[in-house]
Amino acid sequence: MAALTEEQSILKDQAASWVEAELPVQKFREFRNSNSDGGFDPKAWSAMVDMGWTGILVPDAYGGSDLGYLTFGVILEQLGRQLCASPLFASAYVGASAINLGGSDGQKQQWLPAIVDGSEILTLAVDEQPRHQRDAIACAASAGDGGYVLSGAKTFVPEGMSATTFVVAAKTDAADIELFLVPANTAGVSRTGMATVDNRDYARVTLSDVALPAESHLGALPGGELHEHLLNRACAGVAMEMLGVGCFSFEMTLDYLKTRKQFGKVIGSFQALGHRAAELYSAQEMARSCAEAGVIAIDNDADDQAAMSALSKAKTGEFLFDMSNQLIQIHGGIGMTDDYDAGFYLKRARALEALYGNQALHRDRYASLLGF
Amino acid sequence: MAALTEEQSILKDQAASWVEAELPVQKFREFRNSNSDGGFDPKAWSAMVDMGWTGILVPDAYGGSDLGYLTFGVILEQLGRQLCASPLFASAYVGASAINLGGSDGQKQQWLPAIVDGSEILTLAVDEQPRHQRDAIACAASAGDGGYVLSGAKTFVPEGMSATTFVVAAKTDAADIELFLVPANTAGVSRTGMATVDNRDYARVTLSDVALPAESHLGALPGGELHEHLLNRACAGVAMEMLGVGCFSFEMTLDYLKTRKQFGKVIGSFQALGHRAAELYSAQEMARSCAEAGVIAIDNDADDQAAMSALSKAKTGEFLFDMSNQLIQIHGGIGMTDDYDAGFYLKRARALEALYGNQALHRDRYASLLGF
Amino acid sequence: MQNGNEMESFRSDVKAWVIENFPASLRGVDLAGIAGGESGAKADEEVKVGLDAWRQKLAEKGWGAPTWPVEYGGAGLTDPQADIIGEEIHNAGAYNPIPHMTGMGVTMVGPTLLEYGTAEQKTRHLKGIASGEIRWCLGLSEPNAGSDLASLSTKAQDKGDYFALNGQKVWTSGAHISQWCGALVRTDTDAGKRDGISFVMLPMQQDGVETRPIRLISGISPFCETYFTDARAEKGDLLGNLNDGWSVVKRLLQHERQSQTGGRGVSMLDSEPLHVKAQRFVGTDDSGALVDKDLRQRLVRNYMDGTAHRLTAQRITDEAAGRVEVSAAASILKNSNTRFAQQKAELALEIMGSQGIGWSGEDFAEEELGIVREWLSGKAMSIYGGSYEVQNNIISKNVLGLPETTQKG
Amino acid sequence: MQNGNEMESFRSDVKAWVIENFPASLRGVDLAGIAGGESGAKADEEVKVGLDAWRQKLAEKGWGAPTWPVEYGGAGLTDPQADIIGEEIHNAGAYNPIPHMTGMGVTMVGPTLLEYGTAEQKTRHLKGIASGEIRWCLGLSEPNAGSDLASLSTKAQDKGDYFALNGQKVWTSGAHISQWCGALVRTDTDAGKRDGISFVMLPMQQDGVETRPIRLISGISPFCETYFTDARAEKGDLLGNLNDGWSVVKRLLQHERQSQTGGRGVSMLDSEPLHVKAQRFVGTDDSGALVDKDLRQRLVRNYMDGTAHRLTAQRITDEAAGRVEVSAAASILKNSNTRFAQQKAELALEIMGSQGIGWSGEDFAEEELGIVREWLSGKAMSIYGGSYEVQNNIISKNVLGLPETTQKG
Repeated sequence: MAALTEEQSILKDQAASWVEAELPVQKFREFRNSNSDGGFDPKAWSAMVDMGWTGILVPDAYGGSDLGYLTFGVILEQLGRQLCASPLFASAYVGASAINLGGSDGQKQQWLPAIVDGSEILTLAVDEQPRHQRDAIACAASAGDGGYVLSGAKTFVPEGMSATTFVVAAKTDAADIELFLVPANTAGVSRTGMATVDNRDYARVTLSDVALPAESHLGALPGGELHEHLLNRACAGVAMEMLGVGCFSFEMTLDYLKTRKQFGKVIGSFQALGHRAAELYSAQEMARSCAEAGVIAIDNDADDQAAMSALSKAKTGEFLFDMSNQLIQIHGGIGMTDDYDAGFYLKRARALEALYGNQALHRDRYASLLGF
Repeated sequence: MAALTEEQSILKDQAASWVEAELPVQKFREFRNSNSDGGFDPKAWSAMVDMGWTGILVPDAYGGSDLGYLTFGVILEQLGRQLCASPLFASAYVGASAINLGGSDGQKQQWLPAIVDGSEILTLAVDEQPRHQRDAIACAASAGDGGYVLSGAKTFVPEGMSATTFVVAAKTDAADIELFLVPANTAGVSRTGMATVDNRDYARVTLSDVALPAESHLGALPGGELHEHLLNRACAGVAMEMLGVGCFSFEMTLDYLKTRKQFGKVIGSFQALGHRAAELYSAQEMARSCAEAGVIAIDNDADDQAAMSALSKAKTGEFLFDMSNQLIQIHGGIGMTDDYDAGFYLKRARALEALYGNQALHRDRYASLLGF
Repeated sequence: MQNGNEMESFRSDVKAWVIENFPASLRGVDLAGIAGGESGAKADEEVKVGLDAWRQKLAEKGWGAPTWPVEYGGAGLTDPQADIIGEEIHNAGAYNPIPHMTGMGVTMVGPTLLEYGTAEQKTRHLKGIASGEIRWCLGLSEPNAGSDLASLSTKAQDKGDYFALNGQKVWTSGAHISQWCGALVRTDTDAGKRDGISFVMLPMQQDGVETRPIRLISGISPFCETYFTDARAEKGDLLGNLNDGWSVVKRLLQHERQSQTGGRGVSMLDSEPLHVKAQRFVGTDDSGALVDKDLRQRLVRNYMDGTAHRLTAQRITDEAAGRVEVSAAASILKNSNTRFAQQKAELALEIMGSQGIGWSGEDFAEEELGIVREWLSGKAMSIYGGSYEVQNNIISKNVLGLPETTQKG
Repeated sequence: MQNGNEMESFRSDVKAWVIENFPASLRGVDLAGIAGGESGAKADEEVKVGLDAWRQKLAEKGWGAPTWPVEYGGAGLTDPQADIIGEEIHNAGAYNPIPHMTGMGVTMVGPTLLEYGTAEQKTRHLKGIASGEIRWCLGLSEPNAGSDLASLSTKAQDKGDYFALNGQKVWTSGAHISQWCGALVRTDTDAGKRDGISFVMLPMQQDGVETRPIRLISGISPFCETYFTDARAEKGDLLGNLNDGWSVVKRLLQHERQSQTGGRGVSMLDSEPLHVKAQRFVGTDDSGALVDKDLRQRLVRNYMDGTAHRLTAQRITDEAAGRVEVSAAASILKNSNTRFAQQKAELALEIMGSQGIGWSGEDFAEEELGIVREWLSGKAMSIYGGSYEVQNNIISKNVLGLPETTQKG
């Protein structure tokens, strides 16, 4: 993986061992079996807060450690490996990014410390259709009464039932996309949970004439630019999580290839499977390079960060798609059973693929960004 | 392969043994080494005429046997296996189709017997750009003097140096595409040969104010419709030739897998190669079904003949692309040498891929024809 | 084969009969789910009555297994005639529930019984299958066997009149709702791996048999673990010779592969063509083409793969000479069908976007949820009934004549 | 590693030196072809004089092999410094001909000599390589050996002072224009396949050596068949220990793989980005996107594959800890680079349509013909230097720890 500073390495190792010890996929299974409607384990969440993960993107001045996107990405990768469910990504990565990029000093002062201490859980509410399209926003923000009135509906809002505040993308009277901070308990906001294959917390959110004060608007950047930057960051983060899901799937498969016997031999000794494993490993290494390049480009504020973000989501998507299918195929019958974890990884893989645009969307973006 | 009538079977067996005995790929090599500018062996050509191949698409009334497109396709497949160079396809398949579809009784009487006896060699001159596009015709046909005046330039005309008469696609003053019969010796027609990887006869043809009589126009069908039908037939024919090229490539490869030893074993015993051969064989069977379905749909005048033609060219193209690359890869070093035939098959594969539209074009056509 | 006119007249007779006899109460009902015994499938009283009447009518005609001899409950028809029956039932919007109602009966057990069974065995077992009354399961795979079927360890001890079975089977499809089971068992522990195996038939409703449904990733449980503890199989229900069960099962698996080479089943994936679904979810540009061109390109490839598969299945049927032997063709077709179908399910999911990750609840249409479940169930297509890899081994060895895999390389 | 400031100052020194010293007469000339000894490459007198002067200047700086010790003709620099030299030569539109002029000398023979050679051998051979004066070829493969290098049969008989070589090599790159050859020979016929092999160096200009160029499908002849008939290799030119040639060649092949993991070379495929070529041949729609969407989709995948490969090569270099061992990484990178490059050539051909099947003549631009030849030559990338399949074996076994291939399955 990418070269890390000492501080980053320590955080990474800490995250890896904590996730394995405290939030292994077995916890996810227990959670799924409890028939809970999405959500997360509050104890695990407060442990994450205590370990400082919620402050990784937050400047020192607001109580964070400002370690940057690669560092956060490395943590997301670890969480991805065990399919951990938590609002960390939605709030401390996407939410904090929104405030960092679009918030005034006053807004930063108000929101960032609350993200860091976990008292606020933010999430981005952007999609209105099942297929993500950045600019397909119908949700309307009308100016009025010294503030705004929002009306519209959002769907598949990640951590939508747990969030305390939504970062809502809406179109102003001038047809610009702008972002607004909408506390979940504001009058006119309602939400219902959605039951998905990956048992994560998604919600439909309805906004009916929601009256907001002027300071709910994130205005430090023009809204369209903020929206783009924020989604580029979100994609790069999802890519790191997908990398973790894919790498763990690879490791499960490799273990199985080394232990499962058929026709008197371990199945990994059959050349067709050995070569397939070699191809998957190579794809994994390429995916890692692209995923890490996505978050590094943001840390460097690189000129090509939009393209690198698209690359990261598309290439980890490609790897994870093939890997999750081979995870089932190589495990054979046992991989088809609910008692085995493979199915969880397959389901999570497709959920993350759809989030913030699938491979096809990001290939299209990449080509457009390169000018063809 | 498709079920054949007894007559078709006899013709097929005759073609297979004649091609293997008289026109094996070794002949193609000798021809290539002679540094000849394309063209063909006149003895072989007159043998084809004697065997009646030039009359397969021609009605009895004009001296042919009217056995149809599947029968002709089966012969093209046999020729493809040994990379035979001859004007059979250009003249007796595409040329005869043009007259059958677009010719008046008088035109049929004039041209079809001459195609059958080999005294006339027709070829379709359609492309003006290196990438085939059906309707990108700039060549102009102006009405005048009781006839037409043609001006324009055609490129990559198959058998262009051998042809005695060009079937030229041109745009009329009303911007319709119409087809015209243009004898190569008409004043204003000039041509030069093009040297291509596959050592076939291609020519650039220039038409400078070529004055033609009214009866040069093929008018029995509206020109656009004739043009479409003709190109659909041409594609299905090329697909059958490609099938032959691909099947022989497969057989060469399979032989090599069974005889070449590495690490003390025949290489076909390595599972990764055994599975690759299985995949290629499956692809070959799928390609055969599609290629045969293309010509059968024409014989049946099926409603979906345009789609089946696109399918035939696209799917045999897909098979032949992979097969020709694996032909080289599996043969290893020897496959890279000019002394071995593999390179000829690879080169012919790409030449046929480009002819009358590549896979991408035909996938696009197929989707459009299906309405999406 | 009959000539064209005879076939056409046969077709119109079938068509008329189906239209006359298919109960209106069954129209539009998911009979496949009900007939297959799916846990989720619900049937109200009216449907149950209608279904039984319809089953009886089909059984009387011998159309539960039309190609079987009349004496064994079939109709003694040819394959093309059987195809016509299937097509006309389909065209009339009707459904033939009998194959589904018998589990592995019509597709696998019956054809194998016809070939290996004694007259007595045929008489005793076939009619119950052809009429749709007796559901059969198969006890073949075992834990730690998988694709390597011959390494099974369930034992059948000779007890004079009967065999006593002890051991465990997995992936016994529908074992918990079946009346009979065909089981592969070891009858000679000293013989080689593929010798010493026999094929016995035994009733499922007995003390020595216990079944435990396996929950799959799709949430359904069509398979069981099946435990035999001194389970009793009569000597008269030994199919084929003692210790020659491997021949029987090879034939059985050929029938399985043939039944999996792309026959039509009721599928939520077929409720709307993919390109129409894509037009609905993705939208079209001015020329009517899908706006997502990357998706469009993969969609057309999938359509072409599907057509190529269907054309090949048809071509192989048509080839009078049978150049490609049936079992070899079946391996090719199983893989091409699997690839096409799994790809199709993935494309459907992709088209639906996040709507394609729905699991339950009112946010998702029944069709959408059905597609998600089918996408998951369909992963098994390349695993069961001879995995993708096993089919490629078969093609490589049996069709292409390549040697078995060796050391190194 | 030097700190950033030192590196930047080094870079500006290099840049200034290159701009000052690169002869104007060489600007825009295909130096790679000339330096590589390609049969088609032409050089007029002025170019020859300029090239020799430029070579000498580079050699004086030790920049023919910048990381080698100064005493052996190098400059004793670090890898990052060598990279900077390469980059600045490239940025200035110049070209370093020395690696190409020495055949396998700089990339493979030199590094292996540095590791296995005696002081005397290093002194005798390395300077001629670093200065670009001595071209080396390698006699490794033999007919009927291919990927199975160890089954070689060329014999070296001990004649006291020297070895007498008899046998045939194939795929000896540039043998017909080389001064020296490193050859893998059998020195003990009784030993095991990989034992009893030695690595010797011998001059090519002697009676016992005959070369015959092999014409390739691309029309060029960069390789030879090389025949040894009592060819003489001095005892002092035995590299490594007697009968331990397998260790030497394994290291040599690692250097080969590293040199093939995507270094930049002059290529007609790079004369214009593929998407620009596509815009020219295919055209764009109102939004500026290529009109052929199917092509566009495959083009972007190829771009992404290329970027993923470059990022991975960079990442592996950056990984201080070297988690992936060099040889393993080299196997991954060779395959990813090969796949990308072969795909890229196919796409270039497809973009050009029939213009991509040109072989010669005025109908085709030089660049177009160059691409066609490169497309054909490039098929060798997945065959030579450890085939695609061999790399996958290495990854499977050495990186993933999977067992060697076994019987069956």
